[in-house]
Amino acid sequence: MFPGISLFPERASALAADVDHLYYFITGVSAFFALVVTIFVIYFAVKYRTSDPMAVGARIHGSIGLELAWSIVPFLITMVIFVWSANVYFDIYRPPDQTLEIYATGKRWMWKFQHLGGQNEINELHVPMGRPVKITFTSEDVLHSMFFPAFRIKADAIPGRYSSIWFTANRLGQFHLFCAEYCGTRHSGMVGSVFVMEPAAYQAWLTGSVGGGTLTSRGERLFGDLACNTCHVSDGSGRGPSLANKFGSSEQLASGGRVAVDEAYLRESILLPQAKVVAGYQPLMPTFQGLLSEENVMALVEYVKSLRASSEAGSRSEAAATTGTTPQENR
Amino acid sequence: MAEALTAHGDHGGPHAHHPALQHHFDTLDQQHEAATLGMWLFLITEVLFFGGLFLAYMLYRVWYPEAWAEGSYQLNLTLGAINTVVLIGSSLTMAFAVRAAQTGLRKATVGWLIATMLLGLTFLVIKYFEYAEKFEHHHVPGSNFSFPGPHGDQVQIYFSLYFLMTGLHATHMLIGFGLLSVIAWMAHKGRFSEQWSTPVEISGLYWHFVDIVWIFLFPLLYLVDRAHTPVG
Amino acid sequence: MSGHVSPKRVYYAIFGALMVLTIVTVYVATVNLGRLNFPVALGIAITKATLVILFFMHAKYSSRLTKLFVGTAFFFLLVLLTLTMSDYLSRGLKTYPGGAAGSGYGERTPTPPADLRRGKEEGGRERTEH
Amino acid sequence: MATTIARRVTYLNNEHTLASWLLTKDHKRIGILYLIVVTTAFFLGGLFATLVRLELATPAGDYVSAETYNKLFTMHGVTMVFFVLIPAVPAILGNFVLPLMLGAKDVAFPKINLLSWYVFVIGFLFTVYAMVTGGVDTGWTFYTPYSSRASNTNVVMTGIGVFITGFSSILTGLNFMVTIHRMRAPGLTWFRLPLFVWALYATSFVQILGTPVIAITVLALAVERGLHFGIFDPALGGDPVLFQHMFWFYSHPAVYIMILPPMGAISEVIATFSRKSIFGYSFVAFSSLAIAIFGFLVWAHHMFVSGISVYSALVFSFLTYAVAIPSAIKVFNWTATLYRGAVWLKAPMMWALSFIGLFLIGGLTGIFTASLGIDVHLHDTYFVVAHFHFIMVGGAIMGYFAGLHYWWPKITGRMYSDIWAKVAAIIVFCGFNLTFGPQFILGYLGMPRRYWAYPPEFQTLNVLSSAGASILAVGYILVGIYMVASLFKGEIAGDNPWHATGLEWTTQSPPLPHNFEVQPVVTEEAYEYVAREVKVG
Repeated sequence: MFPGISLFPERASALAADVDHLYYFITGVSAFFALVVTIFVIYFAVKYRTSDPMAVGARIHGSIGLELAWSIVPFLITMVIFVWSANVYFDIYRPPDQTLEIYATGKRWMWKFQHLGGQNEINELHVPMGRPVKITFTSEDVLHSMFFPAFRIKADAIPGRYSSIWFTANRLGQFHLFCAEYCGTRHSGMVGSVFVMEPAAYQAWLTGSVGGGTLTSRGERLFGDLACNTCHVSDGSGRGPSLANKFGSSEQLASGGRVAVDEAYLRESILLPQAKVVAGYQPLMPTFQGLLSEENVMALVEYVKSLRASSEAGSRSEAAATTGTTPQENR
Repeated sequence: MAEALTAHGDHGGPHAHHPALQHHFDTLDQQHEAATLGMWLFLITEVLFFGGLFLAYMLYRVWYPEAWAEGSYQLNLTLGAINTVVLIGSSLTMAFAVRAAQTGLRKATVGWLIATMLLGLTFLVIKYFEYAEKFEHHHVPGSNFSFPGPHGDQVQIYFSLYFLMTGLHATHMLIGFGLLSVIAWMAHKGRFSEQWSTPVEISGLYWHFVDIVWIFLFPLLYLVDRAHTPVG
Repeated sequence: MSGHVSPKRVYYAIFGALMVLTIVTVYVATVNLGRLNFPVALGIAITKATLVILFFMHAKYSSRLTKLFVGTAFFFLLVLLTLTMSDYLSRGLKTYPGGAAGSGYGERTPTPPADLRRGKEEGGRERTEH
Repeated sequence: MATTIARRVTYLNNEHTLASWLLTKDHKRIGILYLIVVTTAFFLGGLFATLVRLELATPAGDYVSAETYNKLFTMHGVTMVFFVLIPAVPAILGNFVLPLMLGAKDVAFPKINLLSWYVFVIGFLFTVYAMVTGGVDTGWTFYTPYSSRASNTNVVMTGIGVFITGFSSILTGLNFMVTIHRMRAPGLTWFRLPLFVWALYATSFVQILGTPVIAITVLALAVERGLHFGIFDPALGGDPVLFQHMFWFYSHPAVYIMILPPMGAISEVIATFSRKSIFGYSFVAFSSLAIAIFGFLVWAHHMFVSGISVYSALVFSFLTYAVAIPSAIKVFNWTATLYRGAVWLKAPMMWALSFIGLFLIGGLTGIFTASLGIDVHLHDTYFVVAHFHFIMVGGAIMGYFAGLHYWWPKITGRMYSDIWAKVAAIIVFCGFNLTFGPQFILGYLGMPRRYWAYPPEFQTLNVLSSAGASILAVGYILVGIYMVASLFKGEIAGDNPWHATGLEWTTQSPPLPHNFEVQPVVTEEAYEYVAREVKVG
């Protein structure tokens, strides 16, 4: 319409298209109902207007049929919208199995991203096009919310636990990153941009800016420094459970329940070890709450995840970071 | 329900007007029903008011059963049980006070009301000793809270809820105490009779509600997982 | 004219019942019923509260409107508790068999009741195979 | 009609001392007292809104500092929600008109009615004191852990103000409920009640059940912030999302407290100025109750992206669609009422018709935000801001003004200038659409809420919105002008200038101190415009 005003945000992921189609559908339905009611109101107001205060309208008290019609029909329409949008909602929150992992922490008024290869970025994120990317993030102080308008996704960063969003960018270029949950004075300053790059350019960028070793290696170093390996021995002979092959499995707990070993459980066991002690072990692991920054916790979590198959641990994590597996269907 | 209105003068009406009948009501019966309904509605707000805290309690009990158990062990069960008996007793004396007011026994009403107030006072004194013990053991949430063991932080949440719930309940006891002393004074002045004892009834409703809150607080706070630790 | 007047023996009977229930609830707390301790304690408390409402507060003899109000209060308290807990208790469940953990939100992973968990767990296991 | 009327005793001229106003137990005078305080709060909130819109005219934060901007939108929110929208129709129009409509001499508890005004004023003073001594910058939602740990502004003081004002809302709700149950005129059965009374009953129901939960939430926040308790503190293992659950359990039904009474007023105005009974009376009446009851089941649609589980999000989204239906029924019934009516386009009718237009858009955009897939993108953007302003300002405030224009002759005995009132309605309608229309587009473009500075590509739409805001301000000031003018040189309005049915129009205007000479007895259905020749005042 006007050169200055763009009516629709850029569409940089397949998911954005789904959200837009749903948006068009609801806009259409709403516009239809709005027009129908407005036309009727104006038509009746004009057709039956009078200036004689003593005039009296027709004795109409209502009609059950009409009432039922305009209660059931709108409800059915809303159910169609409900099912379609629930479908889109599930797509938004169901990451495919093979995704490029990126960790992030929201801190008052900046986003800090950590790539597996060890690269750290503030308020900027470089991602390859065409590959599903999953960002697992938390907040270090107050509520924040990671919002990519171009990908139509958003999730609150809640201190004390992990949140995660995923997307598959399918357009090159630079897109907005906003903080959408009010977090104080420079809430409007906690913005940045995501750079979607060709896979080749992405690799170049990755190798070009390698930071202090990969995340896994940093985790490994921390694992040693904090003497985790004294209890968590890989063959299970230590006082703590062996961590090899643990990620993704489910663990029997001393309290009787079972828990899926995912990033959240690993993080909680590092910071609140007594919360869910594994069956057959004593709750004697000290808490690291306050001793470890969120970044270090993520490095340790990444290291434990890399212990999936202890033999080719080193090469596997390298492989994941650089070549990456064949991209999942291009969602 | 409302027969034809007598002369519209407010207070100069013929002698049929009971002194307690307010001008905008037609009969004492209508005024009594309105007052009772009003108090029940107020009690609904109190149910929801405490409901918010019960929600927080239920969530954290599901999340941190061990911390809830450890926190509950710190509470003195015998004092809690005595308090429960005291408060249910005060409900009984309150019921008798209402009954006495309804049957126009002025002296008995004042007597039972004072008994209710004394029992309420006993409850608050026992509560004071419990709180004092918490301050000694640094179990009061805030900067100098200390609790050994791995669940220290979650036990602080337990004690935050403990102090908020019992503190709010004690505040309601104090309000009830004030209310009852006013009603006892009015009863002493002979303001109530067989036709008009509604103020005693609705203050009875309020007092019984405060008792019901404690009936829930006692098992929820004191009796968490007592099976594994020594009683008392 | 004013509310219903019950005889004294009704009050004594109710007081006795409340005392018995108090003793029972304290005793039952010391018996290890595992997960049932909480519901039992709550049940006893609800019974005691109902006795107080019906007899001490004369709800039994008052108008249907008063009974409706009492019912409304507890219904909406229940709505507050159940709908909120429906969020917390369903956070641990996977969105689909074999999918990545939870709802895309790394939840606090409170372990939901074992039976809920067992239903979901079979689905979870397929994931670890491949 | 003689312009000078015989000196009749009315509730305005029977006493003139200050004490007769400040210690009055007359529901009509208490309604006037509320009118004064709420109008002050309305212009205070409007001032904050103007400053916010001025800041947003430019992408960079260059008009006020970031802290001041955050305080401005917070205080705009707090003032408007707690001190204008919630009390406006029930406390002003409801207090004045309810006993008259029921044929009663006063509300059930006149002393409590006065107490709720004082509690309201004390709460307002606490909040104004908090604003004057540094303000609060947490947003009107007070989300923890920012409000409990990170903000260094007067959160506790504002919390106390909100806590105290909550009691005013509870006491008014309690008063109205008992009045409607126990003080109806003989013959006035439930289905002969005017729909405004049904709406007030449903509102009182929500006020009584919802307000205590925000009271405990604000108390828990104040205790956590003041005494360092640890209920919502993530460092101790607490859950900030629990605060949101408790907050929105009240705050969503609160929007129904804000919209139901104006809906009731609109039902009255539409029926009166269509000169016929409302279409589907019982459906409109029961839809008020359905909104009040279902309103308590849907709160977590404010939290779809704040970390609640997928399953509960499904449940809340479904229930939100269920609660949208009664509002749709009401709009369809109002439209159907116009059919074959004698539509008398006086000022109140103009305000009512623009209410229908704006509330329609507000309600339909609720369908967008209730849909899970879209809300992930729309949450906390300007789309949501536009949606709730369409409901609050386009709905509640327009409905309030429609009611005010409708009952003004009954309240003051004077008639305002009809032409100016219609002009003001059109100015407000256009100004409103220009202010909040562009914000829907901004929202879908992804501009987040509560941003002091925003990316430059959003500027054009923001400038349009700021322009609209100035037109809106002119409209509201115009209403103030001709209403105050009518007090002095408005012509004497008869007892029933609109020739309406309803007991309030059978007594003189302004009414007697005790409302009715003889207790009225109701013999016919509501809105019976045909049965008898309507008595011209």
